[in-house]
Amino acid sequence: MVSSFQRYIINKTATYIVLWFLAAFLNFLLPRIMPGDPIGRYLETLYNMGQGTTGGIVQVVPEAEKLRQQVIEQFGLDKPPYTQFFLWLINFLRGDWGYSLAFPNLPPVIDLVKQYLPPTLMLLIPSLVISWVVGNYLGAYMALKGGKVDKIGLSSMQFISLIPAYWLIIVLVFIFGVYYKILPVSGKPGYMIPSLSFDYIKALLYHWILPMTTITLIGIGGWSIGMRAYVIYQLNANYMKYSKALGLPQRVLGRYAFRNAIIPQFIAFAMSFGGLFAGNLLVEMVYGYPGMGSLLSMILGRLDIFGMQAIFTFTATMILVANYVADIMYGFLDPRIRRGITEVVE
Amino acid sequence: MGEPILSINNLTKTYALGLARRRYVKALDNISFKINKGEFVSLVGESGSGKTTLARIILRLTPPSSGEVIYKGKNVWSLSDEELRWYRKEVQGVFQDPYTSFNPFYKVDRALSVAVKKFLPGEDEHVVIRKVLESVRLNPDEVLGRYPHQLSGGQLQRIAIARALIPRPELLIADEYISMVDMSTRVDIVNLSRDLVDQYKMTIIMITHEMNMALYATDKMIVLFKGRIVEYGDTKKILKDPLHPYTQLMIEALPRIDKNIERKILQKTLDAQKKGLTESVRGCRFAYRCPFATERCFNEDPVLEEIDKDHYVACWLHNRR
Amino acid sequence: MARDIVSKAQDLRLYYILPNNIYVKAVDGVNIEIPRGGFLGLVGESGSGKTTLAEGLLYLIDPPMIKISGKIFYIRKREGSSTEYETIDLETLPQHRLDQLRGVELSLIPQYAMDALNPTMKIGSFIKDVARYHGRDVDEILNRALERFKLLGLPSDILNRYPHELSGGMRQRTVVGISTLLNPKFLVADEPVSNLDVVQQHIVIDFLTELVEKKIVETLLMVTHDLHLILEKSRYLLLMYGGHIVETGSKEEVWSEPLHPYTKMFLESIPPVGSRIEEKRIRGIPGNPPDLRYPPPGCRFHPRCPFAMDICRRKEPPEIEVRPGRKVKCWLFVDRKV
Amino acid sequence: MKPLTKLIGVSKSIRQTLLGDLFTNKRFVIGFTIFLFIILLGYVGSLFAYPDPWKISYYTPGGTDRCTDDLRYLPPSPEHLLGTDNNCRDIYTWLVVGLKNTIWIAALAGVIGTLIATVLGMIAGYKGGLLDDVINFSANFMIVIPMFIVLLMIVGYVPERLRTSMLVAVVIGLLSWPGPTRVVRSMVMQNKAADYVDMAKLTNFTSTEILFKEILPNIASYIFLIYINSFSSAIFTEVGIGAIGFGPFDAVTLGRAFNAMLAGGAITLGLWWWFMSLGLVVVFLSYSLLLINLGLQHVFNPRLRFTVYAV
Repeated sequence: MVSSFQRYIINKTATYIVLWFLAAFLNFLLPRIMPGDPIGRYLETLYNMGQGTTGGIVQVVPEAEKLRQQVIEQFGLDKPPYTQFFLWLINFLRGDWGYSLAFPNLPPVIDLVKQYLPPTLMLLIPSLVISWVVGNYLGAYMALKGGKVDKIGLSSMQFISLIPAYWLIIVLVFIFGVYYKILPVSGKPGYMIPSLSFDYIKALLYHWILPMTTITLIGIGGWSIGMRAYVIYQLNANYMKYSKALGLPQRVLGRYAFRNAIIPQFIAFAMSFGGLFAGNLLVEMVYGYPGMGSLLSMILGRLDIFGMQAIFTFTATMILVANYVADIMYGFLDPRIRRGITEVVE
Repeated sequence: MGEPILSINNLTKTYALGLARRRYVKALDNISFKINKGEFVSLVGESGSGKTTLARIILRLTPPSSGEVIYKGKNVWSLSDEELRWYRKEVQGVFQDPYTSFNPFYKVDRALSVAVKKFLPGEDEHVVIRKVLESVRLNPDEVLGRYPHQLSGGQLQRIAIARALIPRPELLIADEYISMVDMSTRVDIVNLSRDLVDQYKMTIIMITHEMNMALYATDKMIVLFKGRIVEYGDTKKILKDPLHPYTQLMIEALPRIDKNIERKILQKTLDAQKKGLTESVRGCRFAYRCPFATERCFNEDPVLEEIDKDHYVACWLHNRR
Repeated sequence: MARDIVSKAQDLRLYYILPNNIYVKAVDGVNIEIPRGGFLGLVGESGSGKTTLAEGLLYLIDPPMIKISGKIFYIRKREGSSTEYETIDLETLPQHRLDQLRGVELSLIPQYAMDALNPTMKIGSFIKDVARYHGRDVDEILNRALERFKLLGLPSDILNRYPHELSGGMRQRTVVGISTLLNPKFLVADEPVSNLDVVQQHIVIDFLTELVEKKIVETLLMVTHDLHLILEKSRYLLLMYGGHIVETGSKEEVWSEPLHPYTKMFLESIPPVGSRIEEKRIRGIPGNPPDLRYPPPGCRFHPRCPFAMDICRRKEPPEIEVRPGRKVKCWLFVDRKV
Repeated sequence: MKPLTKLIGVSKSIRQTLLGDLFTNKRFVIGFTIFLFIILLGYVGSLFAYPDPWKISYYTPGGTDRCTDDLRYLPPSPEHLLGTDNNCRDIYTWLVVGLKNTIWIAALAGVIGTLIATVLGMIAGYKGGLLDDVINFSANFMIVIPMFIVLLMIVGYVPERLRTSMLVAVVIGLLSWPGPTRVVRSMVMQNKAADYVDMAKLTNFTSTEILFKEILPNIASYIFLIYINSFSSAIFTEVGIGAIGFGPFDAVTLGRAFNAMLAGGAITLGLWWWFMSLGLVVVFLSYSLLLINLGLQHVFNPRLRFTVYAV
């Protein structure tokens, strides 16, 4: 007999696998049902490149014709749709994500992701952690303090959280880059080739400060509003009134409230990854920071169908994994799930 | 007496509980009884006895798992659309919470006028509404034109009864209709119900956890315990001589002014409780608390038996076979 | 004098403030003295303000409940003295001193007992916290808790359970146990048996009665809408109607000779066990309880009162002390005293 | 189980007091004022703008069609309230026309999203069963994947010439139902459990009558709140995808104006009036909508309105 918690985990695992299939299927389907047949266009471009007829715009790649054949074979583009889907899925899982049209040398998409993902993670993870910690602290502080602190704090946090990130970075760039000239006006670390060298990392860090500040600031706004609401909810709960009636001091009540309010915030931490990733894309695109956002903007600009498919599927995978982790974590944190809900009958 | 107006035959309702681990709970377990026209019947039970489920099944709001409800010879759960309209005219209900029984968006008038439109098309709304409000002893001018949150629980519950009376039903199911009304006005609603039975030959099933009110006003009494009927019969007989230990307990536990009242059964029940027995699956549901339980009670299910005229009990203590 | 009283409220007005700045006048000018010792009852119908008054006596006043006027006193034996009593004004008492009193000397079984427990804390951990912050020996208190929980018919592994692993009735009894754990001198029990079945009701009432009889709890004020529930055990009653205390007195006095028309009619509105409608028709109180947002002027009961006089409609009646401890708030008794 | 609380007392009709309460609610009044101001900026402001945002510099005598360096990057002046851009176009015109179009797109997207959410939520909440499971599962799926990425995907795959403002509005609307659907669903479920629904059944009401005549009026105010929310987030979304060049192709919108600003090099040239005006309009528009929403929430919330205390 499986415990209810095990059942919870199995349930969630199954759900997320289904969700992943759905996301992958959507990604497979969309380009194929869109008007204008992007895949045809993709192959056509490759064909043209093989023929060397596109001339001045795209550099002619001799092996493009070979590549075209390879793509048709690899993705079974001459086979029926369902075979195509499974072939595509298997290829995706194996890391064969096709070749990107967005770059003249037609690199494999997976190599691009390997190159552009680390700078993005370098932005996302620290900003997520910092804004989560600071935001929760601020939110709890506002809620527990009440009065003016709460009123002013809440209004300003609401305001901050409503600033579009892609605009805030413009303002920050103007202040620190254009006016004071202490930070770079664009996210591109010069003409350096992305590598693991010390110089490159130093340059990257220098260009990392502004986007990092932007998404962290806005993140703090969101987290603190959420935490404040949760803490206030807890403070108004009946168990809080009862604990107070039993003479437990204010600091203990605050601790109870914080402990119960932080559980949903833990979950939200992992779940926010997707939204943050999306918001971050815009910041990167606007600032030109060499992360997934910039990559995506190049790929979208060139209508690089395989690039899009792969990156969207990869992003969806990352987000689903984050949410899956969050759900499992929730199960561990909340005793109502960990120990199972049992209807106790006397 | 003749043909009963309502008969319940082997009614069972099972609920599945829990998402992760399914458990099945029998809210009603093989219930059968008959009700004659013009009787004021009380269905008494504590929370978890299944009394509200029973009310909802009779009112055709919750489907039963098995068994049947026969009203005037027709199976209530297999009525045609037209028969259902007839059934709604004949059988009406009043619910527990007067505050949620009315749509907060509308004035209370609407509940009444809609009922007139649906059930008595062509009749003068105003006349019907005023008459029916007067019959539940409300001053129409005091309640009409008001929103539900502007009225007291007692007033709302009377309007709910008035609404139920509009189609001139034969059977009224009153599900815990006094439990949320102020203490000092409960008895008036029970009195009103008694008068409806006496004056209009209506049949009323009053579902309640208040033994006291049931003993005070009703003709017949059905005592439920954990989805089963434990005792059923003439209220006066039950008041004078309750047979089932659970009924005895319920009556004995009623609060009295007398300080030194002896509560033998209750005391014994409390002692029995300390033994920490668990509920029997095969036998009598009350056995684990019963001060008189024998081994048989735990192993064999007692059946409802007529001990006296109009007095049934399901208990091995009274088994004559 | 002070030794006979455990708690006192003077001109107490506790209102709830609604968002549109309308007040619900839940307790509106209450002067009471709660006698020391024994099982007392505070009786009123729903909407009479009894819960508000009960929480007010423990100074559990949190928004949206606000105190408009009045003082709340707790009277206790001066420490280290056997004869002297001190009167503590709970309002001026610093928060930490108030916290020290709560749970230890003043305690509450709340009306919301069903969900009064922290959902993410085991019962045992919560009890440990309560013991620790009142400077008690944790193990001793845990052992005592186990004993008491057993009396209340709760399972032995209860300390290791979370609230959601208990049924509603069990949670309610657990709260009864926790509220009385530090042997409070003055316990307010607000509808402690409202959601329990007959057997459980008696378990809880017997438990509380035993604590009072053994003098573990000196004074128990039980708040209830069901007069019958406490008629047997209580010695003294306070009756509330529409935000006022309308009558006080020993149970025998109130029962055999109710003074206030409301009390009289209220007692007569509940059918005694064994009475039948054919023999004697019991009548309820006509009319409706007052709306505490717009209470009627004068006596709150006058719209329903068969004896209402002109003055009742205009002026709030005074409190008449018929005998020591026997008070009634009604114009009918003004002459009797003078 | 008996609720411990009950409603106390009397007030005027809900609708009578609603408006009065709204206009004494500080947040609502401030929010509504800002919102009105911004709307006026779009609709009245565009009366003072040049008729065609694409044409250059109209104030030069005769109106040349050529963009010369002395007409580029002009600072604010009475003729060009916010100066001109790299293509000699009037920035103020772009701002007010963009604002008008964005509001229109967001309003339409909001209607579509709210409508879908209302219909799906009502079906799921009232009917239950398999239909409910399917709707709920899809909503949860859509919530996990950020709407913005899906949107990028769709607009990325759509050929540019097909990317009209109508299409953008419809796509934003179609993608914004999941959250609101869950809200509507849970509200319908709450209302369905109330006794008045059973009462309606006993009065021979059909399911449709119950949904539309009994439940819908009670949740209408919340649906309105949902609409404001959807409207607000649609503005955010339009500006977001527009800023990176994936907004509508056929009209000037705020997003497009953002994109033009980025492409025009407003930041590096230090033309602060350019990016500040665009950003502040977006920020204050969303902030005003938030304030309106909070104010309405406060007034609509029955728990706050007829506050329910056990006294």
